[in-house]
Amino acid sequence: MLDVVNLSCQRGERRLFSGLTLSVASGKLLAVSGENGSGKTSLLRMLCGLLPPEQGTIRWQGTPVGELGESYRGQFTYIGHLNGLKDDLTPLENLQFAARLAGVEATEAACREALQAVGLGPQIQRLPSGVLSQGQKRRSALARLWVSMRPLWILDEPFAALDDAATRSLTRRLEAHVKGGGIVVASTHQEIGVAPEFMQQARLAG
Amino acid sequence: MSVTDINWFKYSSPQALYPLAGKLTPWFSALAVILMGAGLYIGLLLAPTDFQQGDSYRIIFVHVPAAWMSMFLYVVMALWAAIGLGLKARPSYMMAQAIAPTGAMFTFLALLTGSLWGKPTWGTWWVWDARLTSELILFFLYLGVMLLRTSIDDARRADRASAVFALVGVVNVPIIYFSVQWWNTLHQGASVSATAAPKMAAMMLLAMLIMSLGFWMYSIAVILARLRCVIREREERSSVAGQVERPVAVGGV
Amino acid sequence: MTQLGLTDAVRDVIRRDLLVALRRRADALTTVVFFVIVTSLFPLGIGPEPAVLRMIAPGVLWVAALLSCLLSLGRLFTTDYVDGVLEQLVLVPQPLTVLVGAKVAAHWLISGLPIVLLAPVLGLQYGLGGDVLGVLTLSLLLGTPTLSLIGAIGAALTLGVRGSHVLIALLVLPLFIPVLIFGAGAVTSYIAGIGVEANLSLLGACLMLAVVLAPWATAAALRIALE
Amino acid sequence: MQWNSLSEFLAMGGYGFYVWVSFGATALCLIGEVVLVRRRHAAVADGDGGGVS
Repeated sequence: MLDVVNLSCQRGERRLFSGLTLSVASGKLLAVSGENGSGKTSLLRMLCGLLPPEQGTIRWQGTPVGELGESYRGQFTYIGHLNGLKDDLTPLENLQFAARLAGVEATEAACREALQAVGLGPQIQRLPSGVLSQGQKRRSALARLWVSMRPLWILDEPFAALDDAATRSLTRRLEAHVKGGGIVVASTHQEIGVAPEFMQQARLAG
Repeated sequence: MSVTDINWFKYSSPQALYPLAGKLTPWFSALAVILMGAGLYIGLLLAPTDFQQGDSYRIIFVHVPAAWMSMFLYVVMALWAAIGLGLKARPSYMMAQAIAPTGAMFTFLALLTGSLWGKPTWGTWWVWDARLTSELILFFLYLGVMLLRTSIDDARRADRASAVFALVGVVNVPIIYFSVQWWNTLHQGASVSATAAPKMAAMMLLAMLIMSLGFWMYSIAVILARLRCVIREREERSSVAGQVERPVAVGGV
Repeated sequence: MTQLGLTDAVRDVIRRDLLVALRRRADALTTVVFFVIVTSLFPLGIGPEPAVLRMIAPGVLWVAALLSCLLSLGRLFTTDYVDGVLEQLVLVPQPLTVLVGAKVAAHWLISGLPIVLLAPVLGLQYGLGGDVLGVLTLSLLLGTPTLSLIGAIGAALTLGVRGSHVLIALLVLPLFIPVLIFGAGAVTSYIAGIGVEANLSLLGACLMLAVVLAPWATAAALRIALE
Repeated sequence: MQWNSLSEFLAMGGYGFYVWVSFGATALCLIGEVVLVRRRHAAVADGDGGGVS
């Protein structure tokens, strides 16, 4: 259960949104839409604590995240605009480091499987990430969701730069996560093909 | 009226601070003029000639107060920076921002007059004495705080980054001072001992104290005036950028 | 799948940075080559007089080490900042100060340790004797981690800032002064026969203080930079 | 009064140059700072007459 109460965001001298209140129940996917610059990214960064809110509170399972501190960071997986990949490491190495730093000892087999699931085959897994295309890099970053054990996923434009196959694969993964009682908060420009009963919408008006 | 009736947070918003600073500035300016006038009168006209250094010692009537102010203002700036970081209070960052240029100016003056005092006293413009060297480092630290602020566009980030650096500096200045003193003992003979301060006659001490007070009042006046500029500049930037309250529509399914 | 603790996270942060440095050897080599060139230039500029060279050696080697450290600081957080790895690091459910300590440790292993190991060789160019070289190496071993720790604060503060290369020098070099004085002082006083314990103890004290305070300031600066 | 004549005062026992440059530079810096702050204030206040809302 993720609650946002009366949240305000000011970036630089601009007020992006104020008085934002919403609630996402377990087993739901919240799709955040809105124009460029309406504060989607800022909202997601606030949800994961990268950006302290100007006003308002964010609660995880009823407790304000400020009080949860470090343990809250163990509750979610965040994939932002940036892929968080080192160009000099292979997708496999990147995924293994990311999983281990998230506190999970993911085996090499599990990581290979995750990369395979996003359509990065054994050959690509051996290349340095720097030579991959934008779409491949994005998929390589999203592979973290296949090894993530966290209940809350915060995803910034997860479908950007993905082809149809990868979009379908990601949609299935998201649906499986919410069906299992997880929560997804994703900013997006397009429709998400998850079954409507799992969906919640929020629109940041520009 | 009991103490609890006073709302101490009344002046914690820039809107309330602005007129307050405006009201206080003339008083501190007047005090500064009177005290500096008196200090100059006593220091230049009444105080006796020092039997060791002759009249060159009179430089300390500006040098010592400038040096004191430079260090004092750095500590005050760091204090405001710490309050800003601790309480997330915008006005204290503004205070820190307003203090820095005046502190840097006094540091520069302390270096310049110290050098002008050193030439007739030690026969050289510069000695690597712990106090002068620390003053030089202090000057660099002030420049660092100011340049870090101006190179960051986002006001919030600029406030907090320069506050962190100001605090790092305040921890380091005593260590630097100690290390340079240590260095001086290692390289004996390479420098002149700077502790040969003249034995102060009461009149000299009085002049120095009054000048210090005058500099202090001057600093408060000019810092408050600059604080007003800072408040206005920030207000203007936010109004130009369009501080529009955007309505938010949230629909659940 | 087992849960991993803080020591695992620290080891992984260091391992990842070392692996990246290994794949990108040119970066780490630049720092070392810079150190070698700077120290080799001084005798050419000053003249081959052995007594003079012996006298300036501690200062020159230490200043060169300090500048090499400064040169390598730009890489400490910048690439992680650009590719988003830093963002992920901040979100790791472990204390950021400790993870920052791990980043700094990796930085020291990549750009500090090679200098410590090279210094005695370069000291030979200045006609320093065996025991003096030992003191020099020891002083660098104690001092260069402090440089990395202090430098990390400057690197974090100037992250993504206009003209950060020049700014970082202005912020960090004044803070390096005590380390320079105690480090070069240890060698100088050994040559002068005064004894090195005091200087080395002070270098150690600086290191302790930096270990306690610098990661904390760096972590704060990183959070500010990522907002 | 310490001095017998104006020229003696200005000479400062032979240290006139050092003393007057010190005091002059200080005066220049303080006055200069005040002028700069006033200009800054004028530049900000320009355009809108009112105070801070």
